[in-house]
Amino acid sequence: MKDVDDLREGAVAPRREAADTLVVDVEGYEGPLDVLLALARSQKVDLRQVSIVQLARQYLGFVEEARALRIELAADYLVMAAWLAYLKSRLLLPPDPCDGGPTGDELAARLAFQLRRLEAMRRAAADLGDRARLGRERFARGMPTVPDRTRDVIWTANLIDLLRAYARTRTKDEFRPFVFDRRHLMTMEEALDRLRPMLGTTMGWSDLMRFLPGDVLDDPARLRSAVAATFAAALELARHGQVELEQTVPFAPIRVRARS
Amino acid sequence: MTDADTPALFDAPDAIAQERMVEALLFASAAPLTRAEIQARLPHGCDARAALDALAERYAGRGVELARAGETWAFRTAPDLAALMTDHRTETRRLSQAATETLAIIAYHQPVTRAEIEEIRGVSVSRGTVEHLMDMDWVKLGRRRDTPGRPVTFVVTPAFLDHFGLESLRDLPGLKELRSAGLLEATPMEATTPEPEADDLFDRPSPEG
Amino acid sequence: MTDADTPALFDAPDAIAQERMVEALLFASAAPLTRAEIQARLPHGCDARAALDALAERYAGRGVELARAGETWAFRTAPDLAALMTDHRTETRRLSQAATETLAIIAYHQPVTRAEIEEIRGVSVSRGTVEHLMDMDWVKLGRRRDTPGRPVTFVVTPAFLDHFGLESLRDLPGLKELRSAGLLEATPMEATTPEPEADDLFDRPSPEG
Repeated sequence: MKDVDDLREGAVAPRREAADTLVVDVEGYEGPLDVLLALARSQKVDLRQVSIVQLARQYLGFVEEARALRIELAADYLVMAAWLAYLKSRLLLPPDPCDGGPTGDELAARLAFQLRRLEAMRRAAADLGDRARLGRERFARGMPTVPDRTRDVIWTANLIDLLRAYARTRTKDEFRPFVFDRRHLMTMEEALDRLRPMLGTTMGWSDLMRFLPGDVLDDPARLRSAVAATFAAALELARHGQVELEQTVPFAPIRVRARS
Repeated sequence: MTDADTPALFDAPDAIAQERMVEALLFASAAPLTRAEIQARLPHGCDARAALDALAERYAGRGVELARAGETWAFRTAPDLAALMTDHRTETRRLSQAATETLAIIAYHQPVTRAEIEEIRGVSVSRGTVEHLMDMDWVKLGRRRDTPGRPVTFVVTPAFLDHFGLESLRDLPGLKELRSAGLLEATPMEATTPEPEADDLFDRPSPEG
Repeated sequence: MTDADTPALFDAPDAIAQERMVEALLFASAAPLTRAEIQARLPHGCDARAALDALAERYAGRGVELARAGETWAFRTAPDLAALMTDHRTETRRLSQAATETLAIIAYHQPVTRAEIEEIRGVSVSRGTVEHLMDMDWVKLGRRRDTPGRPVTFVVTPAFLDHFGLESLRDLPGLKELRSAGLLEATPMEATTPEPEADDLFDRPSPEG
């Protein structure tokens, strides 16, 4: 640790003198810890050897004087005063074996640490300020060149894009929207309408295929639809108990007869 | 040093120190400086002219040069590095659907005329599309067709093969292969990507850049 | 097909040329550039790191020096020429004692929370102080602390290093002494307290050295 005298400089110096003479000027201090640090310096010892008991006494004297001068002290100054009074008594009295908390020595060490740490940061701040600073001792380029902005566009496509594109162009003609084509279609309703009257006139078993309309046989698409519709119609009639269906083996002709 | 006989109050800095000073002054200055201005800023006994000469020599051929313009001096970056001073950004964009289709048709049918491309695509090909493909060096002019009007034909370039990783155009899969690869199922694609306008040349940049 | 066996389309420029390029780029810029930014501006195949190292060596001791701040690089006038540069000084508003202390605490203790700054200074940090430091681009937010409330932390920036002429946080004045004295800890050092990891943003040991 450097000599306390060169810890602060310039504007800070009058405050140190103020502390030495215990002239109370709360305005100049940044809180109770700052006051304590100033008081600790007045002990003119290395902060590691500072007497916390003496420090507490000094601080309490500082607060007393402020009160005598009717200076409004912020609450944290008073809190610190109360805490230091407590710490002083802990340090002076023999330790209470029943008390599990930190000892007075530990609390004092903690306070001494805080003071040293604050002082170290003050010195670090001063050291930083003393460095060759940009714009004060070191300088940047006076005539920076503003870069021109250019933009390059790289176009990409991959092979799959290309193939898809080609596939798309080549299939455009084949593609047409799906339209339900009713020309070739026989609905189940049509088949039912056809089956019902015919069954009424027929007795006994007959091949279901005999009931197909005659004009479908030479049109495969229409035939397929008519077969499906007639079969579905027969199933529907069977479900309603109007006909019976039979098929002897798989793929054998399906036969139908009306139920009486 | 400068004046050996006349004892100066302070010795002038040596030549290297003077050069350093001029270097720093010129670097940090917001405007070019005249020799007189430099001289005025140097400590007593310095020789701005000698320092400037030494500095110019030191920077000759470097990325930064000491340039004289009339009576003023300034550092400037070497003229041959001008291209480096531009903030160059590259952006990758996907080729538009129209351009890709046109490219594909040229690749599959080359040499192909514009009219043939339009016949296959079923839409007119905007002038910009083929030109863009030629700009990219993926398409070039082939021989004129020996038909009335002698229309120009288009063929793909080696750069095209390179980009698409093809040894030759024979490597392009035929329609049958495209179909078996599922690439001829036009419907899902039609559903997801609407056909762009003919003059909508390029797709917006793809999100991955 | 084209350049399967030829190694590269263009050879990278030689080391001298690369150094010139980096020199020009940095010289032209008032703001520091990161190595990555420089690398991105160089032609393909260049090695920004090697060029920076060569350049730093070339400029060592000159009136203008290549200064490193964290991962950024910039040319700056040599600090010993400060007296010469008085005309350049920009009158910057003096930082208040509170701001300077706060800055020092952030630099030496980073990442540090507002509560920790207050604990060290013994007073509450007025809202404007940290914001002012952030406005100056000397302080920025670090990661949130993994403690209840997940408080934000503050760290210093490369601009801080640049301003104070520090290559990295390791160069903070007196850092080693403060650390060995235990004054960078949250509590008085105990015999068993392990040395904390240097938790700084800028000088993570890079694998390349």
